[in-house]
Amino acid sequence: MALDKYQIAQRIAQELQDGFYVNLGIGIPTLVANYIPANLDVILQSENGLLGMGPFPLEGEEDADLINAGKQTITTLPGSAFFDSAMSFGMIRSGKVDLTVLGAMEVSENGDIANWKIPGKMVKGMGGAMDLVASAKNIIVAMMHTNPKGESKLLSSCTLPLTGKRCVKKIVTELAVLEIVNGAFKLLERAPGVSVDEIREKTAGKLIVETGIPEMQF
Amino acid sequence: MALDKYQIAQRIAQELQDGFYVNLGIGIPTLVANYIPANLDVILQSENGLLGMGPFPLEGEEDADLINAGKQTITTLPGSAFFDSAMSFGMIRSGKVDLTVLGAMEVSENGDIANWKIPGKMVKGMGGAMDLVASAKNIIVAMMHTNPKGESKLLSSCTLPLTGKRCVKKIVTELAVLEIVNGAFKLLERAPGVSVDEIREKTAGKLIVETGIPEMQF
Amino acid sequence: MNKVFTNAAHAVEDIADGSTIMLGGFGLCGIPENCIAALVKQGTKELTCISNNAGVDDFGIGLMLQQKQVKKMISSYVGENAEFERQLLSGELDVELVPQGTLATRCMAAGYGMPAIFTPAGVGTEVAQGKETRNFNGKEYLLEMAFDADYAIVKAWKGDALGNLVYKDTARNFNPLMAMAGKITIAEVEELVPAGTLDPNQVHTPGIYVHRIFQGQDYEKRIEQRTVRKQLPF
Amino acid sequence: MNKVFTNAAHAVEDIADGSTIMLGGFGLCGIPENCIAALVKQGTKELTCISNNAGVDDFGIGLMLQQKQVKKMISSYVGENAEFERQLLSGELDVELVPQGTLATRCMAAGYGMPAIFTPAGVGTEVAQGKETRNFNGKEYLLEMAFDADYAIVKAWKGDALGNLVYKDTARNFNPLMAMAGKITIAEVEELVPAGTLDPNQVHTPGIYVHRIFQGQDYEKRIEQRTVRKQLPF
Repeated sequence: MALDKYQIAQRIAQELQDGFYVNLGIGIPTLVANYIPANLDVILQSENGLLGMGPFPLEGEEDADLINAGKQTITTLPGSAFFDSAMSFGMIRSGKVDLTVLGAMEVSENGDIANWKIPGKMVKGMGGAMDLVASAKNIIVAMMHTNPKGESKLLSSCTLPLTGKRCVKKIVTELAVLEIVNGAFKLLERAPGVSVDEIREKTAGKLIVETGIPEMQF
Repeated sequence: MALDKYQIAQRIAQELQDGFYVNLGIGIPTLVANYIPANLDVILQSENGLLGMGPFPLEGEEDADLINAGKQTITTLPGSAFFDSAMSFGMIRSGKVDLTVLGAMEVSENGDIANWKIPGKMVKGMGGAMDLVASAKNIIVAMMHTNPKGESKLLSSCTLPLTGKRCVKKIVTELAVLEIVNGAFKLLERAPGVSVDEIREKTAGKLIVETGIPEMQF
Repeated sequence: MNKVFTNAAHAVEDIADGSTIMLGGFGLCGIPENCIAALVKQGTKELTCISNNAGVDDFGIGLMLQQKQVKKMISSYVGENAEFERQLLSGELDVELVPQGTLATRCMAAGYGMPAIFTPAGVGTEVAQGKETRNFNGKEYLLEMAFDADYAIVKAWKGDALGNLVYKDTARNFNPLMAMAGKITIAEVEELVPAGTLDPNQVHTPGIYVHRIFQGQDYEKRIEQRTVRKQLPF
Repeated sequence: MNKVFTNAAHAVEDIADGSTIMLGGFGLCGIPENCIAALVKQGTKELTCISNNAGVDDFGIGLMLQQKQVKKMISSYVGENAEFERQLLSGELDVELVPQGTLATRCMAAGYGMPAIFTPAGVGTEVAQGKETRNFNGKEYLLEMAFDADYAIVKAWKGDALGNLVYKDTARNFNPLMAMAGKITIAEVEELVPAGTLDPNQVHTPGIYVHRIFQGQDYEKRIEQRTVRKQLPF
């Protein structure tokens, strides 16, 4: 059965390693924070200028001066640090952030990503997405396998304006975990009960399927 | 009579204006701090990372963590701020420092300055001098008019390796105040009792002398 | 050296029509509320605004958009603003979208006297159109120019009479970068203190970068997305 | 996440012969005394050292020079060191002199993921030899490359278990810049405190940049030029 968005986040959380500094984008990526294994020290970076992002505040304890990159009220944790936006993107550009998780409208088989602009629609801007995808060592995309019309979002090449080129390393959808390898989507895992055929059918770009694709474990 | 080094510093202090941020080099320039008129707010920048440099500490109050760019123990003043060396030279490069005073071995008539290296002698390095001369809006050189051999240090072109090109605005020596104008040293003031002829004789580069050169006032 | 102004109206009164101004803040966090209100009242027009966001319809830079004071926005994200969208679609407003890190670094470059910087953000995208690219160590970078702004308007938590500033939490964001970048920098602070009050080790923006400072008042500090968690039951 | 090391010897033990290391400090102010002592004891050789100065004969990097551990110094000022001079003149030691602001900014560039920066320092001088120049708005600049160092070794006043650092006074100097620039950054601190002790608004180097931290000991903090003024008479 296909995963729900919480399970996608939960699966991505399995990619975390002890000591990782992680930047989580808006949407499903934000949910990953709820599934960080208790035995791992993982520090969340918010690109507006915070290392060590904590949970939402208790009601009545919201502080207008303390928000995340999604403009939500948050808290700090012991050992947090604030800094300006140049240093924030400095640490992103210099590869100090170990993992970036973000959403996408389209991903291509060579790792291009489009997630900021739909021609003909009001463009809100790329925010920090272009900086993140151009610089992060390790980018995981969290998204649905298909768009609301049922069309594949895993393409041979993106049709929408790009956010970045050849940068995505891994994709977790409601159906599968895939890795970008040599210009193709390599299937690593299936969602429990989802067939390779269904994934194949919903993947427009080149798909590499070796034998014995395991189901995701939770 | 020719000025002594304290009088050179005193004359340079007349160039200060209220609200100036000033960087003083090692040697005579350092002495300028002693002659800042009491009615002016002048803030001293030390390029190792301090705005608002105060006087030397009282004996017993020296702090190894608090030195100036000459590595001398110093103090802070109310409203001081510390910063790293990149920000320090950032404020220098972006023209926020209003005046830089430094020593020189040679100055040319087009404003080139040489003050860091003598071929054949051990080279100690340029420190921050190249950054300062390349960036400061307003550079005054404090130096003797001639070297120990009696040769002019105000030349048509420098013989020593340059620290910076076309950057010096004004020169104060024991004999004169001169301005760099259109590729020449323009004589502005004479030291009390020093003749224009003596200045002319000791200036190897092109010298512009208009009529009625006043004596310096103290 | 007198940098202290009595209020926002005086601090911004010489900002002329057609100026390029930077405004600190991320979303509605750490924005110069007092100066924005004074600019709205003053009615300065044809402004080019460099700011990460454009406010919301009834707060922040949105208030200036309502009065049609803005000719051009240079921002990384301009959502959440219906009047902005209307003016953009009608051609009244020009917008230049800049990746957030590029925006921040172009401010820093101005403050650090660096004419341009190299960044990989936007390589291979439409942001790169018309820009010089260069390969260093096998990776492609864009050459992006330092900003050139007439005024920077920033909001700090505390400031002293010499212009030294301290920011609070994520309200820091673009404020210290823009403070360094303006030809004239105007700082509004929640608390104006005498020189010597702030710890010199903890100053975020040294006063050399700040030309005008005033004690702000009536801060609303609106929260854009109020998110809370439930008190855990006992 | 365990960044805390027991002492300098452990923190530097994997630094191999031939490494490029950055060392914080200006003169003898804010230098990583403990790590230098450990490197001397360990005898690591053929080092390329990036540091604003080279210490004095019997302190700081001078101690490593005495043991002939340094192959090359990249500095802005190397006076006050007779052994340095001897090795340089005899050809045992290579030196690259870099303007101080360029040195600082090349560290920052590495920490900020910028491959190169433009600076006017050194234009028209022998520092510009072999370097690309470029004119922006009528002014000439040199293209200078970000440093690429295997290790950065810095000294802070306080630090916490997550690697957050706070510096004191002018002992800050190059330390936060180098801390950002090392592939592996080692910080020695006068006082190691638990995470949560430092005010998050007052951290100078966020812990993400620091890989190893330890509580230093027996700091000598030598003063290079003791200058004092007389107590005013009553």
